[in-house]
Amino acid sequence: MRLKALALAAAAAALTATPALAQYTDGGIKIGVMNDQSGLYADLSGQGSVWAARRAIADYCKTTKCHDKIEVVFADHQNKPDVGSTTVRQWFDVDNVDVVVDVPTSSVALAVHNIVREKNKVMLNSGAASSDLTGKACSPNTVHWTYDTWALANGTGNAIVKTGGDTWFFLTADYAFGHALERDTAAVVEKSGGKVVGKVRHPFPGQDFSSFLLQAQQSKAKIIGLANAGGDTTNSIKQAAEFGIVQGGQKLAGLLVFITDVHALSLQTAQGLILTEAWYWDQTDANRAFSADFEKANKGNKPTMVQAGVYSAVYHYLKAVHELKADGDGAAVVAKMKSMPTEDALFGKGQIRADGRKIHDMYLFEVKAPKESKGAWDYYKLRATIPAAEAFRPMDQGDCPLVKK
Amino acid sequence: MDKSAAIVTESLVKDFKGFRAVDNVDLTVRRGTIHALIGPNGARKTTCFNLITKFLQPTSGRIYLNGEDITRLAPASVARLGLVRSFQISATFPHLTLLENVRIALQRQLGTSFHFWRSETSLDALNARAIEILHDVGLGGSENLVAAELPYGRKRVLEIATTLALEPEVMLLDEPMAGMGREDIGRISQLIRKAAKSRTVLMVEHNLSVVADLSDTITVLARGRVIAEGPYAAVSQNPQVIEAYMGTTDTESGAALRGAHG
Amino acid sequence: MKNYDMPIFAALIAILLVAPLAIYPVFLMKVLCFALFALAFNLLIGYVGLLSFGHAMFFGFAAYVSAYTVKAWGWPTEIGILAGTGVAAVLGLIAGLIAIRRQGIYFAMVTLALAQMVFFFCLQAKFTGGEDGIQAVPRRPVLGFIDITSDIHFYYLVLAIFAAGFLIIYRTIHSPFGQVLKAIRENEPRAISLGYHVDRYKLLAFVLSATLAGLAGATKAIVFQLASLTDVTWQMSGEVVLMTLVGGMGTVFGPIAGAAVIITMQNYLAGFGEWVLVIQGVIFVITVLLFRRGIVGEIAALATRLTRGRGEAGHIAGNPATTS
Amino acid sequence: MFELIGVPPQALFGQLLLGLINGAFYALLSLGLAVIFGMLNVINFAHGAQYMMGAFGAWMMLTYLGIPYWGALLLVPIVIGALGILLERLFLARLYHLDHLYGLLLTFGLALIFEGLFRRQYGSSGLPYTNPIPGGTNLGFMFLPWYRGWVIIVSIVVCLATWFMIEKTKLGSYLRAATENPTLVRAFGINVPRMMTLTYGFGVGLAALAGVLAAPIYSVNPIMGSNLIIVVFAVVVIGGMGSIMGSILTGFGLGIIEGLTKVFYPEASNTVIFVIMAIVLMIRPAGLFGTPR
Repeated sequence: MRLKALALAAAAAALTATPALAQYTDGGIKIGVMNDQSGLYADLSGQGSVWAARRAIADYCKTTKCHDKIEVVFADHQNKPDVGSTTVRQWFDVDNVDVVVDVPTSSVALAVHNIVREKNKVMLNSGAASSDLTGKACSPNTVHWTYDTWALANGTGNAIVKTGGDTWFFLTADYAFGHALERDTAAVVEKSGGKVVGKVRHPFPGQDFSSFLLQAQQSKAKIIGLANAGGDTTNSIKQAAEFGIVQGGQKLAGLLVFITDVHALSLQTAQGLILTEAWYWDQTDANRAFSADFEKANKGNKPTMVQAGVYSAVYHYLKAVHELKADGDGAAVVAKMKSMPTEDALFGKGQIRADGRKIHDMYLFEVKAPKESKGAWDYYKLRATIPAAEAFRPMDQGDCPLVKK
Repeated sequence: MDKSAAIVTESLVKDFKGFRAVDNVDLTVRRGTIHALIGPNGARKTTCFNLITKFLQPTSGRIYLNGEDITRLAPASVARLGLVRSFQISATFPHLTLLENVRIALQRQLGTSFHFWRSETSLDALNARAIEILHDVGLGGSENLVAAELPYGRKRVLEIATTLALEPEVMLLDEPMAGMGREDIGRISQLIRKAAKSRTVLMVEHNLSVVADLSDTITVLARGRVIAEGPYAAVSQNPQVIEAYMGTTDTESGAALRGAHG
Repeated sequence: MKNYDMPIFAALIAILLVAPLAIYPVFLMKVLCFALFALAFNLLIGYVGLLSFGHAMFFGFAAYVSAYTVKAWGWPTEIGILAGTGVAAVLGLIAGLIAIRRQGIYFAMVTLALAQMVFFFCLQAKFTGGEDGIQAVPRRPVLGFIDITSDIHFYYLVLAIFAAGFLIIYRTIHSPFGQVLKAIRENEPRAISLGYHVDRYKLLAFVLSATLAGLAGATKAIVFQLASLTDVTWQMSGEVVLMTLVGGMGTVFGPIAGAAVIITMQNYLAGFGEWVLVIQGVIFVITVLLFRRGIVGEIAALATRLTRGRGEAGHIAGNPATTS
Repeated sequence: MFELIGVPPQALFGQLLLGLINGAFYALLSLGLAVIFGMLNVINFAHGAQYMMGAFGAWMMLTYLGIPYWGALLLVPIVIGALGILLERLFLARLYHLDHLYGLLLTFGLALIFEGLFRRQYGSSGLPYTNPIPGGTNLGFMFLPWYRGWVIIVSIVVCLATWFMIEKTKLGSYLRAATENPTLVRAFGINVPRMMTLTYGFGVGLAALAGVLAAPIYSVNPIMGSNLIIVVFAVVVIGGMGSIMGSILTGFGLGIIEGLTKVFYPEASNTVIFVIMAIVLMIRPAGLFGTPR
């Protein structure tokens, strides 16, 4: 009897003692930044995200005594799910990576997301858009940080209708992602009292959009919603300018447009475009300071919301891991992250919901006309702030199995 | 139409992009004979060959093999009916051994040519016959050499051996003596004569002494038309033929014609 | 001439049996799948002299079929792989009937365009999951008792599939049918004149090649639990050409060496981003200009030179494309 | 007002015109491919990359040298064409004695190198290029930007001039003869290798010209060529490889067909060209204007 009690006590001690000792796998924390280093999304994630992750470590370790071995590795997933999944398996099985960060392109993100869960590691997603990551595919190992399709659709759809843009025509990329963006936005538009007067599904990837733009023009809709991404979006905006769509009184609403796209288009072409972002470099002093350093290290570019999100996510991750003093159990780390409020220089205060969704304000911007711009990268004027509570899909509508109804 | 003939062509015509290459050629090759097709350069002899063997599709006209209409058949089907040709330049399978070259021809009879799951050792049953054929043409003992290593004359011999392996009823030889030395010419002449004992031969040949020596009947083509036909002695006297040959710069043939004549 | 192919193959399998001790098995599985893909491709370019620039359609489409049947319909793994392989065979027959009538560059262009049609079909069809592909394909026990959730178990199964694929190809090359293929490659008009309907032989070779490419793709889909658009893009077709070219077209082991080299390179250069593309391009150019026989072809040529001490060794590799 | 299958006729005119403009790009690019293929028997897989370099060339001239669009229109094709000449001399010329497939493989490798280098240097989001002729005119049935009108004029003029040069002039007859029988033409005292070099340079120059034309209306990015080249390959296959007039007519024709598809069944507008290709190949394996071989 006494023996048994002793054994129990020992076991209990061992259990409680384990987290007390620093239990870092492989003697340190290894952060893997995986994104597009060479393709369409290289500018909005790419090396900039790697820089942001390193910067987060430096900033965190400035204020707190942190573990002395924190390493950043990175890989190019080339926007191919199979490349991403191979790399991430090897990271976990061979290279002892503890957390995967960024992962733009929804198809790759979903593939990585599944493996992260299988191997009980952590994914901090900043770059991918799919709201499924915290919806029906949600996982106890994933945090979705910066934005998602629902937030973009809601921000752009809702706020535009409220400011008078109540008739819509959609230019939709004909694949799952485009359909989802169109469906979500159309729902928001109709809920806010607007009307969808037409839509056209263009092949993906497209080159010439003039024909579709002409159809949009003839629809007389006030707003032309661009439910596409990347090169398709920039090409449609460029050709819309050529065909005098904006001068003709119609407005373009980009449902997935980043500041790097606006930069690529120039203000002359992109002026008047309305879009939703989670973060803009010229909003606060902290943002501007961060961006100034970023610019020096990254070919003169300003950071995108994706790169800022990587900074913020890594910062919070380090906080949670140091609190736990362990990084081996991915689900436990994520649970810890959810239990702590988030706070950092770029995204301010916020929180992570049970479904893995990080919550913060979103912003509706309009692209300035060239004469309004005061200098390089001065591209946006704020049209509306969407408060955190309304910016993201309510948890009970996401069908996430982690959320008890 | 002559039913006893091996090959008959009726008003054979071939047009290329608006110009008439072969113009109403009527040809009858009697069974069991050696028939030569001659003519100066540009007479379209090879074009006729290609038409008869169906490597080219005639624009109009008919072709019969043993009285059977083969105008619409694929070239491989024509070969399967026993009409096998050779080519102007030597046509061996250069990186296969002599044995394999001949065996390719024999292999078809086995009916296993589509059997990708069967080992190639199943073809060894044909080796004895292949070696025998090689021996008959004077290539015995070198069956394991690669065809590319043979001198030119021997390649032509190998080609004839491969053709003979099919036991064709009709052989079409396209310039079998082209580029041959004197010694090889003699050997191949003998070979053709031997082969022709049990079959029909139609050949295109520039070397008129060979033609004179071997052939039973000669058809002379010029610019895609038949200008004369008959035994050598008659044809070589034909003024039209002499003019056709003399009228060209083809001095070699011209000289050959005179030489054979005199 | 003495043939060392089988002893080399046995040694290769022996090495592969112990390889997981030193090398990450998932990486090895990837190499094996692509090696099989390249071997299938090589059957066509190396032994029939036909350059297909659209082989990704068989590889990628088979991957979709096996992933879908296993995931959505709950088919057993082995049946899913067979289904993918079978569909690739049918696709091969259709594509072959259209493409086989052309030769050389024309054939390459036609296969490229056909593959592009398959790509657009996969992009639009509902069952392929569009951009996301078919994800999280379950790894169910094979034949009901071989557990493949463990990478190492699955590795040996993939090795078995690879070995079977290799042996099928090897036997095809060394069969009565293979003899006719060689004859067609060496001298097509002559093969016709000997009574062979060469188009039918080419078609069968095309279908066989497509089927085995499909087997590789179907297996890959289960290995990575994923089938995606990447596998049906024309860039994938280009990649298999690169592997075969680098390894040695028309050599028995060349495609395996080429696949190993290219996959390893992609793996280690992954951190270099856009340089991967440049380096692949440079390899293409250098191989085409200087080492047309490829790795294995050059080694074979060297060996021949050493043993024979004379002569042009280029024929040994049997590279058909060097003779125009 | 009557409608045609639910589409007002004015809209249809507009779409036809837009299709024709897109066809102008197809025609220019496939013409370059056809010229190169006809003379060198090489499928120039780098054509898309060279088109991309044309667009980048225009951007570089403007950004680094201050040369405006009109200068670039003339200079870029010359510069890129000269680069083509260099490539031909350094690499392609070494492969003529081999199977033509090696030319395809080599140019494929070159395409990868160019695309990779430009991605390395300029990223992939694309670069801005201002429309040199902004504005347009209302045709009643549609708004036609001046620039699109300019594109179609340039394309038609260049296509016809090329066709005229190859089919109707002495130089062209040498070119065609050299394709048929290089030895014979060499015997006439004509430098065949130089002719091949210049032909390649010319074809590449055409691709670069199309690139400059595209810069103001399409996104200037390193992958713009690889997206387009496969479609252009299909155009060339349908037209019949090596046929000059075939590639021009098919280019414009397919542009129009694609334009119509965008109205009636937009989802299929990328696929329609490949469907047409499959049908054409089944009926005429050599393409619409090709000679069987």
